[in-house]
Order: sequence, then C-alpha cells, then structure tokens
Amino acid sequence: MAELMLREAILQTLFAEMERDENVVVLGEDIVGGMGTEGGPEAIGGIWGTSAGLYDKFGGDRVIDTPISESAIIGAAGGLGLTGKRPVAEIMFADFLGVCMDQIWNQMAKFRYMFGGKTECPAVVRMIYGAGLNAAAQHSQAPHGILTSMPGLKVVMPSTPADAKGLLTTAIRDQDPVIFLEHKALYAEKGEVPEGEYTIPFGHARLAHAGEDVTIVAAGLMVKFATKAAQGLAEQGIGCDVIDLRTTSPLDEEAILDSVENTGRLVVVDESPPRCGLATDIVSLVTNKAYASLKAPPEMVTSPHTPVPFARELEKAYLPSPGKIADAVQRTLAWK
Amino acid sequence: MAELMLREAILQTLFAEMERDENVVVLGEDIVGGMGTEGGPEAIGGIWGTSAGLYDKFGGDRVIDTPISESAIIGAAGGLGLTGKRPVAEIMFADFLGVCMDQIWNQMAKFRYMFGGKTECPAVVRMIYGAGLNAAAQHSQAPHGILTSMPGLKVVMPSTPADAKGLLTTAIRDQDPVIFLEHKALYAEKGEVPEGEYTIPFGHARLAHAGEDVTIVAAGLMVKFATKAAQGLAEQGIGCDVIDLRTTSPLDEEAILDSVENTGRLVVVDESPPRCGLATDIVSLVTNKAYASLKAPPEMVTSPHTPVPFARELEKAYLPSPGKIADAVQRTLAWK
Amino acid sequence: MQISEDALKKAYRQMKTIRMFEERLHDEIMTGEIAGFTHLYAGQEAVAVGVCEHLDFNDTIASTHRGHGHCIAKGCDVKGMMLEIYGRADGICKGKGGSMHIADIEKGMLGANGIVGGGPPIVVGAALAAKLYGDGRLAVAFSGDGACNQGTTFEAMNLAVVTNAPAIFAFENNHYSEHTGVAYAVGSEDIAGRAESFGMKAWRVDGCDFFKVYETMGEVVDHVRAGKGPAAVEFDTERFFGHFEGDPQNYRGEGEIARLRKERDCITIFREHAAKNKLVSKKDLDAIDKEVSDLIDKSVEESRAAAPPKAEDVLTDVYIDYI
Amino acid sequence: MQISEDALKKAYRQMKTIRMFEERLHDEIMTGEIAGFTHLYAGQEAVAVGVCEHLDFNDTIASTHRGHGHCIAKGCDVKGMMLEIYGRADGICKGKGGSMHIADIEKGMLGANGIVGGGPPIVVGAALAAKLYGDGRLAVAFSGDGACNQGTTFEAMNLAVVTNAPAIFAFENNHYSEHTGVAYAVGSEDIAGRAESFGMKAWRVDGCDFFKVYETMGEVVDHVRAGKGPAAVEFDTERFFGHFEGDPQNYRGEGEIARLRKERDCITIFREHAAKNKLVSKKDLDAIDKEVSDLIDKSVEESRAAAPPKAEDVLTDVYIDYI
Ligand SMILES: Cc1ncc(C[n+]2csc(CCOP(=O)(O)OP(=O)(O)O)c2C)c(N)n1
Ligand SMILES: Cc1ncc(C[n+]2csc(CCOP(=O)(O)OP(=O)(O)O)c2C)c(N)n1
Ligand SMILES: [Mg+2]
Ligand SMILES: [Mg+2]
Repeated sequence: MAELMLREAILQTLFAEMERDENVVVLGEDIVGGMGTEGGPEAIGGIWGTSAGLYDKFGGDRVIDTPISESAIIGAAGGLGLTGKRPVAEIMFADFLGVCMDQIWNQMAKFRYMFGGKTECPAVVRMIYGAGLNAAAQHSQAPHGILTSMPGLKVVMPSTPADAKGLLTTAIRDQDPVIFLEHKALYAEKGEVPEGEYTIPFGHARLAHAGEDVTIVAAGLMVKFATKAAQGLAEQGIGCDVIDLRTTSPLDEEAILDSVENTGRLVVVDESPPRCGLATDIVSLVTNKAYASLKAPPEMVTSPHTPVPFARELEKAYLPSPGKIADAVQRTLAWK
Repeated sequence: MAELMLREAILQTLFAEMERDENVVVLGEDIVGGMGTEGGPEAIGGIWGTSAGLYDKFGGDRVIDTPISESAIIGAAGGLGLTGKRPVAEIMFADFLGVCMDQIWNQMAKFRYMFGGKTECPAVVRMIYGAGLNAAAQHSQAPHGILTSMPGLKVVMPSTPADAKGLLTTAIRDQDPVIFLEHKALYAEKGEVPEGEYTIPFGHARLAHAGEDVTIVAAGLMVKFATKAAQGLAEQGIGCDVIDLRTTSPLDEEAILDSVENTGRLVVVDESPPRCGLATDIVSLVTNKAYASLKAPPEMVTSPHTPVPFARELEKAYLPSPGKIADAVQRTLAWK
Repeated sequence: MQISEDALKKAYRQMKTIRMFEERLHDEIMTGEIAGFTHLYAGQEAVAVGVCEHLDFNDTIASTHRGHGHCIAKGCDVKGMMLEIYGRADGICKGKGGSMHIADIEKGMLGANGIVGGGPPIVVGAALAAKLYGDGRLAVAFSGDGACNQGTTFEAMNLAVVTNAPAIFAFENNHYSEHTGVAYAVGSEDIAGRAESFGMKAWRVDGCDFFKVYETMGEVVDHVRAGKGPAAVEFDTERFFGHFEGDPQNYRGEGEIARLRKERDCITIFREHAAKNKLVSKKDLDAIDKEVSDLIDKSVEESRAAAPPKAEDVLTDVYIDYI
Repeated sequence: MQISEDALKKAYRQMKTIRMFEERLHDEIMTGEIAGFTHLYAGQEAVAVGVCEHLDFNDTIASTHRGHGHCIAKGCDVKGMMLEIYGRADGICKGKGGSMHIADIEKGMLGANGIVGGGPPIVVGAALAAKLYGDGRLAVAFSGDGACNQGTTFEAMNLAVVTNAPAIFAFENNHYSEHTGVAYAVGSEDIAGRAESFGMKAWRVDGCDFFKVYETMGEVVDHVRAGKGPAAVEFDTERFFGHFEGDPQNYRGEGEIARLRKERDCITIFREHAAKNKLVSKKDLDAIDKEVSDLIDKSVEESRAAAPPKAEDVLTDVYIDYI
C-alpha cells in the first residue's frame, strides 16, 4: 500500500492501464499541455495533474491533445470505442456536458440498443465535477443525476484514492460506456491505495461508516461530509451507516435497502439541486422497496434549487455540509 | 369556445401574442419552410403545423428560419431575451437538447443568478417531445426530468389544447426562461379552447379526474393515459384523483399533497426512464411532506431504463399505458 | 482511371439495389405497414457507391438519417435492412433501431444517425483508431448540406486536421435540408471552401455521375491513405423523393422532380456512359436489374411475413452487463 | 482616420485602467484573499478598447472567461467589478458571479462567460434584436483563438450570415488556448479565413496597436451598421500573464514574456505613437496614470473592507417570480 492523493491514483491507473493494454487511448484538452508551443509537449501535462507523463511514455497517437471541441472529443471517443479501442476522454469540467451531451446521451449510450445489441463501445468519459473551489455557476456543477438518468451509461463517483484506482481500472476494462466523475475538491485527498492489480466491481457500495440508527447514503465528495457527520454523531451515541454508492448506475439497491431495513431511517446527501436528482432517486427507491421498514420520512440534504454561487460565504451556504447532514439525522430521529 | 387541435391552439397563440406584442420573435429550423427554394417562404410552414402563416403575417425579421444549428438557435434566443425581445425558439425534437444544452443550462437559465439578479431573459423554448410515433431512440425522448432539475428554468407540459393556449400565453409573457414541451402524440388531440385572452398561471395543477381512493400524478401525454385509467377504474368503483401538473417547475406541491392527504395512496406516471426523473421527484416530495398520510408505498409507472425502441410492439411495451397505470393503482390498493 | 468490367457491374448492382430498395419502400410506406420516419436516398446512389467502392471492410463510414444508401453501399445485408425497417425481430438491429439507426460494425458501417451532425465526430474517432492500426485504413463521414451547419461537423473537421487523422468528410449537397434551400441555409454556399478553411484539401465533383465520383474518390482516398491528412469532398447531387415520406414538397420548383429524373438520374447517366464507352453491355445491366428486383421483392415479402419482436425484448441490449 | 485628443485620452484611460486593474489583481491574488479562477486580460487592452470606443450603450458585447478588459472597455463600473471579484455583497453581481460572470446589461455588456464559445450565439440574438430596433446598433462577440474551435462559434457565424445580422466576431488571437499553441489547435491557423469561408467579410489587424485597431474597427463598424452583414476581425495580440492565475507558464519560450512586455506592449506603443505624432502630451498621460492608479487603489481598499453576501442570499435571484 502506498499513500497517494486521489489525482495521483488516477494518473497511476491511466499509466498502468495504458501499459497493460495498447488499445487504451486517452484524449482531451490540454492533457498533454504545451502542444504547439516553444515549451513543447508535456510543458504542463494537464491542468489537473492526472495526465502528466503519459505523452512522453505512450506518444501522441495514444495521448491525444485536442482543441476546445468537447463534442468532437466525445464523438471521437465513441468512434474509437466502436472500432476496437478503449478511449478515456477527459472533460475538463463536468459543466461542459452542455456542449457535448448529444455524443454522450444520443450516441455512445444508445449505440448498443439502437444497433440491436451487436455493438460494444467501451469508452470512458472522465469528468471533473463539483463545487468547493469558488469556481462559480459554470465550473462547479455535479451533473451525475442527469447522467444517471440516461439508460446505456454507467456512472461512477469515487470518494477515496483507493476507490479511484479500483473503479477507474474497472471502468477502463468495462465493455459499456462509463462516465467517471472526479470531484475537484477530492483531488488532493490522500489515502492508502493498493498496489498492483486492483479492481472494484460496479454496483457494489462501500460501507464508509457503520451504525444502527440511521442510514446515510452519499457519493463522491458527499461521502466525506457524511462520514464526518457520522463520526460527530457517534460521539453523541448516534450510530449511522454511511453508504458510499461508488456507482450510481448500476445502483447497489441491496446495500441501501439492507441498511434501511436495519435502521428504519434514511438521510440522502446530494451535492446537486433537489429536483429530479440522485437524492429523490434514492428516496423513492427506499419508499418503494423498504416502505415497511421506515420509521420516519426520508430526509434529503441537497444543495438548493439555485445555480452555484461564487462568493465563499454563498458557496458554503449552497453546499451540503457535515453540520447540515447531522441536523437531518437528528430530524429523522426526532420524528413523531 | 372553439374546438381545436393542440397544434392549432399553439399556432393561434403564437399569432395572437405576436400581434399583441411586437417584441415577440419566433425562430427555429424550417418554421417558415421553403426559404431559399423555388417554392419560397411558407411553401411548407413548419413540419408540425405550428408556425404556418407567421412569416407571411409578421415578416422575416420576426419569424426567423434558421440553419440546423440548435446551439445558435438557443443562444440567439438568449441574446434576444437579454436585449428586450421575447423570443420563442422551436427545437424540432426535444432530443436535440443534446446539441444545445449548454445554451439552456449554463446560459439562459443562469443569467439572472450569475449576474446578481439584474437581468431578465424572457425566452421561451418550445420543444416537441415524446414517444408513440415509432420515431426511435433519438426522436422520441421526454427530457422534462433533466430540464426540471435545472434551477432557473420553468418547465411546462400542457396536456390539452386549452392548456396549450393558456400556458403558452403565460410562457410568452413570463419574464423568466421557460421550456415549453409539446407532445407530438398530442398534436392532433382536440378540445374546446377559450377564445380571446386566456392565461393559466404556472404552478397550478389541474384536476383532470376526481376520486377518493388513489392520487395519480402525471403530465403531458401521461395525463391522457392516467385519465383513461381512472375512467376505467371508476367503472369498477375505484376513485382516482388525476393531477395534471401542467408545470413541473414550478411544481404545485399543494395540489399533490392535498390529494394524497385525502387518498393516502400515490401513483406517479412518467414517460421517462425511472432513474432520477420526475417520478422519483414526486414520490420523494410526497414521502417527505405527506408521510403520515400514506397508506401504501407510492408506485411509479415509468418507461424502463432503456432507450426508446423503434418497432411498434417494442414501443408499446416501453411506454406507460392506461393498463399499466390501472395495475399500479390496484397494487397500491392491495398493499398489505 | 481504370475500372474493371466486374467492378463496374458490382457498382451498378449496388446503385440499382439502393434505387429499387428506396422506390419500393416509397410504395410500401403508402400501405401504412411501415412505422416511423423514413428518409429515402434515391437520386444520390452514385455518391454512396462511388465512395464505398474504394473502401474495404476495415474502412469505416458513418451515415445520416438518410442512411439506406450508405448501408447498402458498405455491404449491409439488404434483407436484414428491410426487416429492420419493417420493425421485425430478425431485422439487422432486431427492430430496435429502424430506418434511422441501421448499423453493422463488422461491415465497417458505424450507423445511420438521427442527429444531424452526429456522425462526423464519431468518424474522427474511427480515423484516430485507423491511424493506430497503421495499415492505411480510413474513415468516411457522410453529411448533407444541412449538416454542414451543425457545430459538431466543424469541430470534427478541425480535430481531424489537428490530429492528421485519415478521415474523409463527404458532403452530399442535394440542395435541400428538409424544406430549406442550400442557398438560404449555408452562408457561403461553398461547402468545400469551408472545409478548406479548416486546413484540409477539398474536392468538388458532380455526384450524379458515378464515373466522376469514382475517379475523384480515387484521388481523395490515395491522399488520405498516404497519411497526407483528412480531406473533404462536396458532391453536387439530387434527392428524388421528399425529405421524409409524407413530405408534400411544395418547395420544389415546377416540374423539378421530372427534370431531375430525366437529366440527373445517376442510373441513366451510368448506363449511357457505359453504353457509349462500351464498358458493360445493356444485357448484363438488364440482368442485374432483374436480380436486384427479385432480391427486393423477396426482402419485402419476407419482411411482411416476419415475426415482430417480443415485448420483453424492450429490456435487452442496453448494456453488455449491468450489476 | 480622425480621432480627437479627448477621445484619445479616454481610450488611453480605458487601456490603462484595464492594465492596472489586472496588474493589481495579479498581486492581490497572491495574498489568497481572492477566491476562484481569475484570467487576466493584460496585454490585450488595445483590442477591447479599440473595439468598444466605436460602440455606444445601445450596442452590445459578449465576452469570455477573460472578461475584465471587455467589461471595463464597455463601461462597467470598475469598483463594482473589483468588489465582485472579491466576492462582496455590493459587487456588480452581488458576489454571485465572480470574475467569470461579470455583466451589466444596461451598459450593453451581456456577460463574461465561463463556457468557451458561449458568447457568439448570444451575440447573434442581440444582433437580431438590433436589426429589429432598426437604429443601426450592432453586437460584438469577443472570442479567443481557442474558442474558434468550438462548434457554437461556427454555428453563430453561419446564422449571422444567413440572417444578415449586424454582428461582429472579434477574435483575439493571443496564440494560446490555455497551454496549447494556436499552431497546434487551429487547423488552418487562419481564423479570419475561416470566417470568410462562412460568407462574411473579415479583417486582420495588429491587436497591440490601438491606432490600427481603432482604424480597422472604424471600417468594420461602418460595414456592419450599413447593413452589409456580419463581419469578423482577427487581432494579433499577446497575453502577458498565465492562462489563469497560478499557471506556471513553462510552455512559453525563454524570455518570451520579457520580450512581449518590451516589444508588444500596447500601452507603450500607444505612448510612443502619441508622442511621435504629438497627439497627447506625456504630462496628460501621466496624469491619467495617476488618476487610474488612485481608482484602482481605492477599489481594492474598499473591496477588502466590504461586507460579504449573507448566506441566505444564496436563494435569491434565481427567478423573477416562481409560483
Ligand atoms: C440536430 C438535429 N437537428 C435537426 C434535425 C431534423 N432534421 C433531420 S434531417 C434534417 C435536414 C438535413 O439536411 P441535410 O443535412 O442536407 O441532409 P439531407 O436530408 O438533405 O440528406 C433536419 C433538419 C435532426 N435530425 N437533428
Ligand atoms: C466549453 C469549454 N471548454 C473548455 C473550457 C476550459 N477553458 C477555459 S479558457 C480555455 C482556453 C481558451 O482559449 P482562447 O479561446 O484562446 O482564449 P484565451 O484564454 O486565450 O483568452 C479553456 C480550454 C471552457 N471554459 N469551456
Ligand atoms: Mg441536403
Ligand atoms: Mg487564446
């Protein structure tokens, strides 16, 4: 085991998978950094530090720096995937989904179905998402709800460096299109990462914290906040299961339902606004399938129905937090 | 009152509002039909029959036929809205959201917030949506869930010709960006439409059918199916409220909660796939806010987690239907 | 340009198959048995065939909403296509895709596409893969004059130039996007010129003359296979039917279709050229007509009789594996 | 080209205000007090000012992520901008937008934009509105060399040509998109040529010389106001700082920034030209420097001391009315 930052775990995984399988190809804006400049390729190596060195090692045919053309990037990933390659495309900010959604939603996600099951498109789209860096309304969003709603996609949201490695490896080796969401506020998060081969199957949640009283469901950065809340509550004698979904599609229904059957109380934490999102998805899953176990109405802790604001004070008010999560846990315990 | 098809109600409303307010401008692909051809402008007048005659009456500066460039269409609507006009843009198939989402999601929906509340962008985006015409995976989708999730937008889904008129009039006069979703399988639907001035406020649901036993919530085409189911069930002595949401954002929470407080049972019908959509949204609203009234777990009748298939038999299996809705009502009544 | 008699016969058979497929569909759609939106390719056959006769199965193409011609030209099974358009279980996409989504990856046919401008970015990906395979293969994006206004098409052209990808952008200018004339919708009216402005070599050719198309494409394909970068071709071509079946076509000029059928029919032009230059005998061509006609008859017959998909099949083929 | 001494002083003041605003931000960001991503415009001032000095408040502009210069040139309140960048309640967007979303519709400034290529389609809408107002007003989209690879930009150019909209596409080619050189990312390396291929008139001009920018823009604006259709201008310009604050800039050539500061500084070039042609006295320009410096000092001071927004304000300004 080595202690790595999440961004390092991503970079190492890309290295390892590219080394292992020559069909793996990465592409994205400024992932090489310095193309067409005096400093030359690798002068920068990606603004997130998740691709530095790949070009030097694997060359420009497999490490493709692209112009600012997200539709072309994702479309190219689709075409690479259809013709025997394993593309890993990077979308620098998940907010840019707006300029490339067709190639995700109507193309790669649907190839297999539209073409009668005769096609495989093993493409991975890495998207850097989330609030917390005061990047404002167009550089801070968490569109996992939108992506999870799309049949044909798998959607992954790692919350630790180890999971980043295990899940990204699985994503690259998976035969279906996978959206891999990396939270920018988790990039510097450190953790032990298993060395060598390490895969984590999709659709298997992780129990990030264990307790008997309330089930908290979260993904990505929200797992960190939920765990913090659970730790604080534990000191007050309140036990929480924190279920880290790892993948929102497929969804580990069993893990959620098992926990709720035990606790009878549910708090869902989601970084997105409240309407038609992952929070409502989990709440309705539980009320449909574990209705009889519920002792209180499920609680949702989400961001408000607003864009992401810029100023520190506003963004703090916008995001779920350990405090807000703990409050929701208390509310559900206090019910009736 | 005149009996009109829904598409006629749309066309008449556009006529009336353009006549009433010279700032109303319409734009979209082939909405004039025949530009640059020997047949000339208005040779076709829009493939949906919702714009025929507008060009002849109001001229090319206010009735703007566009190339196949959805991002530019929506962006132009945003720019028109920011500079004092009331654009009504048409997106021929809602599925093309994929190629213009940025201008909806990151631009017009967010202008007001990002710019500190100092901006108005009274743009309407009409989108023709929905399955039922065997138009397959890329011409049949119902992306209202995705749009409803976006703060800054209002989302309208008329289910009758009268509502189409009343809601479109409101949409055009509204100061915020509005997404107006017209179901292609409702275009030929006939109904009485009030003459003259007629507006319906947003956020006020319509009771399409009344009953005491179960609350059915639906929007757009699904209202028709739900009402049909409710009529059949009424003959069996089962009474259903059918709540036609009319607008999914804002949402008439009160109408839903009042009904569920009375019936204690909820069936949500939604044409979209089941994950992170309008169905989960309504279910979680009700379980959060009317938990104590519930006598059974809420039921969702949605399309499956698949793209929309082509063949008649498959599309039929895909879509919710009166039969499937009635079954869900029976399930919720049979619970425990 | 050299082209063998056999190759000519094959090309003619392909063109004729497309033509008869489409003419027949036009009739069959009237019966109401065929569901959905169908866009017929008749009139443009010389383009699809003139391009694809230069390709082999390793080369890939991506098509448009008007995809039947490209599919047939790239070797998709004609009966499987007809079954698909009829929405049958044995259709090439099991009835899930229909006219607008026919694909056959094994044949290098990456899909018709219901999204205008959907194909070009995909083709850049296929071309980048082709570059990695390193065996000279290439990828072709078919687009209409209307599609050349969609941002995705431009992004794809630029990305192809930047990455020196072996991609060909084949623009079929049939003068209409739906009911709108190219004179209105394409700012410059010069599609090849746009492509050139992205830094690639571009050709212009009469798309109703197979021989010209084939000759030009020889140069284009040589250029691209040689690694000299992507290329574009603008074909001047004609659409014989409406935009989709049901289109009243009042935007057409008086007698326009009759004139096109008379003066701009690629099948007639082929036959005349072949006769004049004694390349293939009329008898041989007539025999091909008969063969093709039988094939289409049989395809329609079988499609009519074939079983529809089962309702439960709606759930399959979304993922390879899920959970 | 005639330009009065007063007009020149105003232009100089605008350029200098931008420069000092940016230089000062560069220092202030080091303190850690300013949050988020900030992209500085220093080096490109002659473009923003040379364009906007031809515009009045009815004309509109849309800007980019690198928006401070355009905002100041179009007349946005400098102190309000500084407050915004500091995330203060009294900022021009109440602290909700920050550096990347400054807008002031009343001044005709339709917004900076965090989405590359976000602005051009919006500008076409503003231009279509301008056409309806019928008083000769126009709309300008500022874009970078990188933005000219985004599909939305192309769609906007074509739509503007098709609708004969009074729009100007101002491409600031500063040779970099983030850390990538224009030689790599723009297939043709000829941005004006691309615009021409869409059927509009295009100009190329040195963007570091205010006098040349101003003169060229005179022609461009005349063309567009006269209803002769949209136009494009490619400005050869330079970015003095990194892509964003924090950029290590190892992609720059050895001594590149020093050279640019020496040879390509639009402020120096302005002063030299003004001196040589005796247009404005050094004394007057020095006085402006002083004024501007005071304004910036005061803006920073006040911004530092100003109150942040209240937490509950996160909920306001989403809609004008909701339910
Ligand atoms: C993104 C998108 N916008 C609009 C449409 C609707 N549409 C289908 S075909 C078509 C016209 C296409 O014209 P062209 O590219 O010239 O192809 P042609 O029909 O002439 O073969 C349009 C507007 C679509 N399918 N996709
Ligand atoms: C759609 C989109 N893609 C990528 C980015 C990230 N990004 C921000 S600025 C930039 C470079 C823009 O280059 P250019 O247009 O030349 O403008 P400059 O920074 O030189 O002013 C990139 C890639 C973005 N903001 N939006
Ligand atoms: Mg066409
Ligand atoms: Mg630049």
